[in-house]
Amino acid sequence: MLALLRIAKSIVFISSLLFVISILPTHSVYSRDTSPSSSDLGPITVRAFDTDNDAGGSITVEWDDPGYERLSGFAGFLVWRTNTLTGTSDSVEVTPFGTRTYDDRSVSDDSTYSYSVAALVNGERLMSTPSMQVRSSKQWFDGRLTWVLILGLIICGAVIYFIESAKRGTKLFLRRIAGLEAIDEAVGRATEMGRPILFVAGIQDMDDVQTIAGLTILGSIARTVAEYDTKINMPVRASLVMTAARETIKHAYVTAGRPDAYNDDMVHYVTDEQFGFVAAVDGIMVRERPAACFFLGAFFAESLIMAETGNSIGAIQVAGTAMPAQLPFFVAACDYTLIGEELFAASAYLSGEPRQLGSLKGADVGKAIAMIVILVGVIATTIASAWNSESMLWIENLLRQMFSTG
Amino acid sequence: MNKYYSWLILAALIIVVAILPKPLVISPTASVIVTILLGIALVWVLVLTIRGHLIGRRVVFLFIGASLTLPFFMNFEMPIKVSPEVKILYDALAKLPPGSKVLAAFDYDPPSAPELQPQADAFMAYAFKHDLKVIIMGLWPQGPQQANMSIDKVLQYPEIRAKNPKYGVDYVNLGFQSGNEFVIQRMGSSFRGMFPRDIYNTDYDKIPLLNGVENFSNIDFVFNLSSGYPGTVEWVQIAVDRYGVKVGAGNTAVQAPSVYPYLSSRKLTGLAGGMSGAWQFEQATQQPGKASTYVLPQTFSHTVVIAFIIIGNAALMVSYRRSKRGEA
Amino acid sequence: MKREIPLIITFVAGVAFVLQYFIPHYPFNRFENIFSDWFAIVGAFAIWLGALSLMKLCLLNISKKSHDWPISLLIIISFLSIVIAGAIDGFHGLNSVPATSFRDPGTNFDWFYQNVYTPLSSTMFAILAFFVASASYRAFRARNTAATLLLVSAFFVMIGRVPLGDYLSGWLPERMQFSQWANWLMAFPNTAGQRAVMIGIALGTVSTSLRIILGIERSHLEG
Amino acid sequence: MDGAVISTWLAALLTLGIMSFVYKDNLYYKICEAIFIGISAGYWFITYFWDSLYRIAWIGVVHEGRYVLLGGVVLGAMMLMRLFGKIGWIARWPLAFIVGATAGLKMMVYFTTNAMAQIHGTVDDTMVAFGGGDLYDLIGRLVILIGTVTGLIYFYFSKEHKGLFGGVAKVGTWFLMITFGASFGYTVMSRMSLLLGRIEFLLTDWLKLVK
Repeated sequence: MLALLRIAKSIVFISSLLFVISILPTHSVYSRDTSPSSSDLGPITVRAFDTDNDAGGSITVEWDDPGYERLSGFAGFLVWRTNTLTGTSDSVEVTPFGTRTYDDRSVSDDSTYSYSVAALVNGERLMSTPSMQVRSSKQWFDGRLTWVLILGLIICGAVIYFIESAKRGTKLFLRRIAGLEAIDEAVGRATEMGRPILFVAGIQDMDDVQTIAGLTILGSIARTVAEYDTKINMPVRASLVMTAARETIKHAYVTAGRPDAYNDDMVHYVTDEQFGFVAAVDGIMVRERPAACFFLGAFFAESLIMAETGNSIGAIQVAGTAMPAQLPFFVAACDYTLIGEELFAASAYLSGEPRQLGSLKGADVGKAIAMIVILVGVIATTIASAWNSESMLWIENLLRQMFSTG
Repeated sequence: MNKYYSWLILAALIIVVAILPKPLVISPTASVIVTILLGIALVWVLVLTIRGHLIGRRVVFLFIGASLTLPFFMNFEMPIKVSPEVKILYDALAKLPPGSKVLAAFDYDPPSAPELQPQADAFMAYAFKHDLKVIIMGLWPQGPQQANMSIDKVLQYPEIRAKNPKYGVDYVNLGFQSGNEFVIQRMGSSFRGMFPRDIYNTDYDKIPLLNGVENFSNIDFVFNLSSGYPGTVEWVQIAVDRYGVKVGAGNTAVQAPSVYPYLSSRKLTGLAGGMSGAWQFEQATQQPGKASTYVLPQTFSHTVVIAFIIIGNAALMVSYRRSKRGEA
Repeated sequence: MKREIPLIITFVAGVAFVLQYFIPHYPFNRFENIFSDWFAIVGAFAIWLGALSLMKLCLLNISKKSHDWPISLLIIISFLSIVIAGAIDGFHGLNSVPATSFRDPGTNFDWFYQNVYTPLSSTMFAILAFFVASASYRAFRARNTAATLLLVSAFFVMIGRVPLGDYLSGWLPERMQFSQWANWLMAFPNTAGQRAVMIGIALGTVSTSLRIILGIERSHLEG
Repeated sequence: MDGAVISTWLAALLTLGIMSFVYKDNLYYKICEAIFIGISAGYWFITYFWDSLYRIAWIGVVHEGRYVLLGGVVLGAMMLMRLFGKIGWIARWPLAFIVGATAGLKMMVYFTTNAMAQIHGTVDDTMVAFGGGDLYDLIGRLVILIGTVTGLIYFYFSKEHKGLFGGVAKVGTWFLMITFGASFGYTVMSRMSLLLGRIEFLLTDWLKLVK
């Protein structure tokens, strides 16, 4: 019964489609050759196969056009599908000009299908012979990401290797970062002046790695704060960050041996609204006059509003963000800025833990690879284009393939 | 004492605003005088700085406020130079004979409206004035609403009210369709397939303007207002590259640089970028609108910022010279 | 044990979400959606903690009769008024046919949004213009090579984007006009700098994420 | 007075209140700030309630039978345990889950879109350069090459910035400064437009001084 209904529906659909096609104008944007007649043309060959690298439920259909598209009455290709288990057929799509493939996403992995493609010419359907039977399936690995996997494994492997070797006691050299001494200096100054510290961990929630990086730096700062008994004020824009920041500061106070001095209200939620949060932070700055302001995390347009207000009250300001668009404002208005990657590196530096420092060494391997690839790529292209070198061309193409991400 | 001052100034301001004529327009001569006074004030700040009196940030704020407010009352025209990319856009539109069908794709939402709405207004006004038939659509959900706002506004213009453009005959709004660039691709074979009904649920076939509009071959020009993805890049890659239709665009200032490559390869027929693109477009089409009222304040405030950068550097030079003298 | 379980959870979740990137097969293909749904739900619970923290601080101020206590009272009043309006509008919407949303135009909630929330947030955003000016006055000084480069490139991009620049350089050939300089700076040196920053950020994210997954970075989980 | 007039006055008074902050902190600003905090916190509270708790969790579980969402509810409930001192530590579990999932997810996303795509872009750009183009482009693309590589050297932590390496890293910082200057200058104009919008509102809609 259901099948009958389907067939009826298909008939209605096709006939309405044909009606539409019959009233289509006959010209198109493509210039046409002197019209050959459709009988001169060979058959359309159709291939259907499971779409690769997906979660199933999709079959790709491809066909060759022996020249129908250049006929004057051509209106498109009709993709026609037959479910070989139930025996039902339906039309799936009329494709636009210039298209030779169609991705049918309305199939079930439990059925098998066969496809035909018809050229629609002057209201006629010139049907191809059906394709082989095909069944869609799920894949366990996205083949397009092979190079991502390989390069990712190399870099992760490097990070883990250096972490392990640091654990075993190998001495690793890392240069110092200018902004980091400033952090201690700022905390020291706040202590001397008896004024509080303001800490803002960006305005994103816990689903941003920058927020987490900001919180780990907070961990180190809070330890110093706890030791010197400086006051810290941390307004937050997201409640989850509030919970995480409280854990972080509490841990620092416990480590410093002063759990009684910890108070939940050091970290307080204000509002989820970006500019409402800024209004409140600005208010806190001009009223409490913190001696040091830290802006470490993900920031947007509010970066400069906060940094300029902080500047006007004469606070030492240390900022760090991996938002490329906001870096200029922090660089212009703050005393020290951790630029991009330095934000992520800072917590490792501050912890002083060898394992953490090892992970930075691993990231350096990544940078070395990036530089080598860029330079090799450029040299290879230059030689390939200047001397027509086959091997250099091969290198060039390999690099292109490696780093194309879809 | 200080407290009373600010209250007094506030009271004086309220009285002044209350007795001012509305709307307030100052004569061209007075405008020039105000501009000169502003300039003199800046020079004075420069002199003060060179003498070693560093000014505070409130003075900077005051100048910014003044440079953004005063030009609103001024009554003199800033000559606007139309950039080549806006000129290309205008020329393409000017070449269209009356009755040409233009597809207007509104691919932005309210946050980008300050920059793109003036462009939309100028475009709609131009189209109605020159009897171009406009087919509106959006790849962004809120785009078609922005188009309607623009039409409502433009219909208030006296000369356009006189023309009395009719919905369905002179313009039509097809609404939003999800699917990003695939919408453009499938419009290549059939507009009707992608937009079976317009935004008011009228059938495609019942709209007179759409009679005979099947695909891009029936469209004479595409104007795309865009603030991101999907937008101008997708229109160029599909509508221009595959279907050979001409596409011109208005972009936000932030997005404009990313489509410049298409302009130099002549795939994109003209580009209006950001607020300055908007006022240049108004200038080219000779119909000053909202963007044109922003030219003066924008230019003034920009000049003030640049002036303060120069002043800041003058202060630096002076302090260098001082410290050198000190050493000697 | 109190300490180990969170670290195990972090490790398992981290590895699972790295794997889902490569595996299109069910159930891995659903992970990202599930995570975003779960995250939204956890956020909806967590905001109770946030709101309570806000209310607690305000009530504390009021009860201590501290300096600004009427301001704290005002925060509570505004918070409660929009919450009550939104709750009533929401429940009303559930019962009406067809169901309406608490955000629809004409609701009390929407009135607050249009007339209070929007002007406040757009003005707070707008005062950024003042700060841009004061920051450029102070920061763009040719103190050393780096600061001079900052100043010069900002100067050319700024002047290249207003009519003023075109007048000053209008007599030059087109390639040498200020607007072209601005375009060139944006297209090339700017791209180069952005790229270096972005590649660095990516590698920094990888090493930080690995530290988190491996449990080396865990200060947020210890209290 | 009709509703529109009240709306305009309310919006204007709030606008002025926030603007008064740039002069100095004052009672007027404090009042606007308090209203802003209260209203916006309430706005998000309600939005979370209806959009996440009701629309995703309640409708999803009760009406659509997506029981997988119960996991989120359990994690959320654990989060609320914070309120009850003794078992508050259990709130670390949902936190641990979110942090772990974020790390795994973002690690791969950043690696492909930021690192790999940008390396690809740089190689691609320079490949075009040596294939042809005019001097303007050639210089530009050389600049991209030098800028990207020296910039990366600046971020290289394993070697002291001394000697030749230090010199190259210094060039890297120069490129970073040019980048920051350019993006700063680029945004000045759009920031001015925002303030212009508010001033226009005050002068036109409220004071009616401008037509």
